[in-house]
Formats: sequence, C-alpha cells, structure tokens
Amino acid sequence: MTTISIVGASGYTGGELLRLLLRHPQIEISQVTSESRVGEYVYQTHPNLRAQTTLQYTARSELQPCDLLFLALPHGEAQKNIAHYASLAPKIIDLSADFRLRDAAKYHEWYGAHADAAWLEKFVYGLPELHRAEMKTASHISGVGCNATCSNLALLPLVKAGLIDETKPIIIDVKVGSSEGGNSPNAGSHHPERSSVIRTYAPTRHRHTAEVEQELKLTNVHMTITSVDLVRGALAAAHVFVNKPITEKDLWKAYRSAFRDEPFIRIVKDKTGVYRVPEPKILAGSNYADVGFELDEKTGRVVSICAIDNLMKGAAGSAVQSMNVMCGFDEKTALDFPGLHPI
Amino acid sequence: MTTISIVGASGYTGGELLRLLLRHPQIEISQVTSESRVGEYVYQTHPNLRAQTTLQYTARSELQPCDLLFLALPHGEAQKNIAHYASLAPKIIDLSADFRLRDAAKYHEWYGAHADAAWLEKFVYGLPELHRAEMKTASHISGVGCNATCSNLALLPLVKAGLIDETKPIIIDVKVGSSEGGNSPNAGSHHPERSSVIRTYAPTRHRHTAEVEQELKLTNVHMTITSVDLVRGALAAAHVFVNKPITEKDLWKAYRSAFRDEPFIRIVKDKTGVYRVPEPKILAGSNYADVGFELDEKTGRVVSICAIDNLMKGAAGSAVQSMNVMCGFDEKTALDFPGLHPI
Amino acid sequence: MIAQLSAKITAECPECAGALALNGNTLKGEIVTCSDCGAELEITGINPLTLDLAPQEEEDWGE
Repeated sequence: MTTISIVGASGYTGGELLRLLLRHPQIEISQVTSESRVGEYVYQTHPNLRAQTTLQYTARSELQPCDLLFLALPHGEAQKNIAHYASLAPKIIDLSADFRLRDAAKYHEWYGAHADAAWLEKFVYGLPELHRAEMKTASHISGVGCNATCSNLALLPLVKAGLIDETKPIIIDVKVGSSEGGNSPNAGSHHPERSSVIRTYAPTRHRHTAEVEQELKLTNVHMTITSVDLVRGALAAAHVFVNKPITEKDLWKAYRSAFRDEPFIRIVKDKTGVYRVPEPKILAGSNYADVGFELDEKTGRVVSICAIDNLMKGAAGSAVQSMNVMCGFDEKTALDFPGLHPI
Repeated sequence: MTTISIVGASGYTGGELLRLLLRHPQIEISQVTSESRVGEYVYQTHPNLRAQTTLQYTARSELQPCDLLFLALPHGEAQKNIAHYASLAPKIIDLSADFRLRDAAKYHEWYGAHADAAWLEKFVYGLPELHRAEMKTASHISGVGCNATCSNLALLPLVKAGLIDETKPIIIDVKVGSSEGGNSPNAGSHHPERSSVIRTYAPTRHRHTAEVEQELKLTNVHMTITSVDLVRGALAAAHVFVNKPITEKDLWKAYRSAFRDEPFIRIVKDKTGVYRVPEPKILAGSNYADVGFELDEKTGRVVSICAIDNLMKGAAGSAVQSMNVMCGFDEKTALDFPGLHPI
Repeated sequence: MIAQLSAKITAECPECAGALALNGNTLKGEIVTCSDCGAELEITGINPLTLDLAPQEEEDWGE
C-alpha cells in the first residue's frame, strides 16, 4: 500500500483530497496536518466525512516519512520548506501555485519573489491531459489553477488543430462559484452580500493567465473572472477567431481528436435538452470537464466553453488523477463519482 | 393629465410599467390590456401591486383613444397592427424589438421579415442617454434590449472619446438573470434546473448585437450571453483594446465627460468596499446603470463593465424615462427608487 | 416491401459527422438519435443509406 499524508488538510481542497483518498483502495492515509486544528477530527471541518474516518489533525512538525506527500497549503507556504518536505517523501504533489510555472521570471511577474526558484523546473504541471507521459516518471507534480484549467481545456482542441488566429486577442471570460475563495470568510463572502451577485472581481491581470500561456504556448491571452451565485463550479468562455474558414463539422472533428480516450472530458454540444451546453453545477464532486463550442460562421468567432468543478478537476480531482498516473494506478481510481442531478 | 394605456400588461415588463406609472403624478392610467387575463385584477399577476390599484385587464379590442400608448407585447405582435395603435394615440412607446432597428435589411437579418417596415424610420431608439434631443419632439419611441443597453452604456464613454481600436474585435460577455426570459415557463426555467446555473445559452449571434452596432456605429461587435442565478440583473463586460497608450486617469476623464449630468448613470470604480465594481442586484427596481472599468496597461485592454436591472434600465425604466422626455415632464419623475441593500 | 438494413453498419451524422452505429433491422423512415450531438435523424434511404435531420419543433430554451 502507498502511504500518503496531506499537509494543510483543513481547507476545501484538503477536504476533497480526503474524500477521494479515503475511497482509494491502493493508498493508506497516514497523517493529515493543520496547524490551527491540531487534535480535532477531520469531520469537524469536513462534515461530509463524519463516520467515514477517525483521522485527527496533527501538527506539521510531527510529519513522518511516507511514500507521497500532498501539499495543500496557502500560496507561498510550500516553497518555504520544499526541501524539508522532499526529504520526507520521494513523491510530492503540491496543489498551491508555488510550482506551477516553469519560468522563474514569469513566476516573479505574477506572484513576486520565489523562495526556492531552483525547484520550479523539477515539477511537472498537474494537468494529466497535457502531461500524462511525463507524470509516469515524475517525482514532483504541481497543482493546477481552477480558472486556468477550464480555460486550458476550452482552448486545447483549437490549439492542437492549429485553428487559432493568434494575431487576434484571445479573451477568456470565466464565471466562478464562491468555493474558489477558500473557507476563510471576508466582507464580500458574507451571505447577504454574496448571494445573487454578478461580481467581476478580476477584470484584468488574473494570475492564471500565466498558466494558460505556459501550457498552450500562447501569448495573446486575456482573462476576466466574474463570481456568480453557486458554491462549486467554474465555466470558461474562450473567445477566439479562427485563422481560416471552417464549419462546425471541422470543429467537431478537432474536439473529438483532441479528447479521444480522455476519461474525464466529455464533449457537450446538443441540439436539444436543458443541458445542451456545458453546465458546472451537475459536475459538482465529479472529475469531469465538459467542453462545448459554437461557431459564428459570419465572423469566424468560436466560443469554446468548458465547465468544471473548481474543487475537483480544478484542484483535488486533477491532483488525485495525477497521483494515479505517477504511481501507476488506473487513472480513474477513486474518481468515478458521476455528479448529481437535480442539484 | 396625460392619459396612458398599456397594451400587453400582464408580462414582467408590463408589471414594471404599471408599478412606475401608478406613482407618476402627471399621468393617469386608463386601460391595461391582456388577452389571456381579461377581467382579472392586475395584482393577480403583479402581486406587488395588491391594494395599489383596482385596475382590471381589458381586451385589446376595447382599447379607447388616449394620449400615449405603451406596447408591451411579445416580439412580432406590435408591428402587425401599428397603424391601428397609432390611430388610437398620438404618442407610442413600444417596448418590443419590433421598431428598435432603423434599417429594414438589418431587421430582416436578425429577426426575419418585418410586417410594416415603413414604420422603422418613424421611431426613435428608446435610450434617452443617446437620443434625448430627438425624443423631445418624437411621437414614436422604441424599447431597448436589456443586453444591448448594458453593452451600449459600457462602451459609450470609450466610443465618445474615440479610444477604441476598431481593427480588433469587441467582445461583450453579458451575464443575466432569469427574469429576462419573461413569465412563461419552459423546461430550462424549472427551479431545480435553473438554480445555480452558469448557462451560456447564446454563445454567438445574439440579436442585440444589431442594436449595439446601430447605436454606437460599430461593426466589430461580438456578444455572448450567459444566464446565472439571480432573478433581476444584467451585467456586461465589454473587452476592448485602446488605439493609443492611455492611463486610468484618462479613462476617468472619458467616463466623467460621457456621463456628465446623466441622472441615472453612476461611475462605480472604488479602491475598497464590497461593492467596488458595478453589481446588478443592488440596482433591482431602480433605473440606475452603474458603469466601471479597468485598464490593463501592459496589453492595452480595457474591460468596461455595466450593471443594470434588465426590467428597469433595460426595459420599463428606460421606457418611462423616454415618456418623461417626450411629454416634457422632469426626466426623473416616478424613477426615484434607489434600490435595496442588502438584497 | 419495407426497405430495411440487412446488417449492422456505421453511418455519419449529417450534423456533427459523428459515427452512428445502426443495427441490422433499421427501417427507412425510422428516427434515430446521434449519440454525439443528440440530433434526431431520419433514415431517408437504405441502399445506399442516407440520413437527414428530422424536422424538430424548436424548444423554447435559454432566456
């Protein structure tokens, strides 16, 4: 059995890792740490885990060596002690933004100085759909940004098919739920102020732009994030212009070939039905990314749409999926929950 | 006193017209028609009007002459009998899409054949911020599209200041509430299916594009509409690129000068506070359009944001505002409700 | 004699070019649904097999 510990397990992402890993037949959770909740049972912060486990939080200082370490700390924390964590486990998956970018200068541009930039090149970017081969031999895998993930998967088929006119701006307008902000409350997350909002809190310069440009090798990417009224869910609308006249059938072929054999990606573009376009809420708790598109033949604009659960495909789901690839398990293990409807 | 009748008053827009006009000191409502609800009291469809009025719906066939006729019929209806309605009242305000476009060919492109295209040129477009002077002498004023209105007002300062690089596409990503769909239920408006959605139901080719291109004399406009979880509200994020290096101060000047003396437009761009960017829900029931912006100096992208209540500034509010201008009343009459908070 | 497929064959959906597996007893005039895009298709001919979008009443959807 592969022994796993989670550092910083009291947050929403840590809770999702626990929910998934508790049902993973090939791993055993040895420790889960939380500085603020030492001694508490995990269900006291993750109520859906009541009667699922008797695990209690320990302090980071008591961490013992194990086979694989998940780091689910706030941004900026993991990079301070990465060498120490690496000494405790041969394999590390860090869900924060600390090791997503390969280029130290890019990291500095978007996040400021890095505490241990030499480690940046030792991590593989944590999206299996883009780095499955490298993950098989990797020891260190980073997390993924949730806004970056729905943006990357929306654009991937168009990039792979070489259809994008890169002389034109690529605008990605992402709509997100409240769980993106994590579990610490602030003035804006107070229910009377947060419900029914359409709050464009990041009109420009969103950090996840760097991940999209890095992973898809694009330069003309412009993101905008707007929070709306749901808890889990992110939906990216990527507005691109094609570089030659095409039809929707061409796009169907491009999307099918880009996602052939991908276990967690479904193409959703139906003629009828309430859910004919990708819809985040029905993906809550699942690791699916639903991708759709529409072509405006008159203008050559393609709107590519990707829906995910920001805590799953946008964080913990991709992390467990990456673990499965890294450890040689079946990639779908513990990630089979199909989502709920109605919800 | 100016006598007013409303044709098609049982819909959400008709209900808003009634709410506003019942508190207008200079007008008197003579008849309100609804073919499906003849004889019923208006409060039976508009519960907020209980004890406000004893008005009952009559049939269109019983319409008597009056000073001003509001037409709040489904698209395609008013144009069939416009000559008849014009014989009943010297002044008409039609809230549908039937007379918004000046160019018959444009109308045909987006809506199909028009029943009486000669009337298109007799109507003034129903956005006072763009046509106040013409409205003073007009007899016929059209309605405004709600998505078009928040888009137009988001772009207006940039157009007026000549700052837009029109060689680049103008992407407008609008997020809207459920009241946009009117009061007739469909499979997708059923509460368990409609709550918590992020539903991009119109990725391309939205009809309101025609109104934006007409009113702002632009050609490179691309709209996308996504419905989210609230009842009233629409928020447009217009992504444009400036045609020369500018600073946020330049933009402040452009927005101030574009909206100087406008009674219903507020510039909302604060450094702090929960409501530092335009937010539709706090505008519900008010006639305000809140407009904000953010500049990405590195890329020259401006994201201009406009929030409105789709039933008010996006429909009935602008209609009553237009009536005030057309009839020489104070433009703010009956439109003073400031909105609610918290909501 | 009702024209009928003799064996299982794969056709291409006219809407999304998806592969459509038709079983052996599919009849002319039958309506089948494309599993990729949900389009309703009418079998308009058997030899050779031809498909067309079935007339569909536009659902009131969206806003």
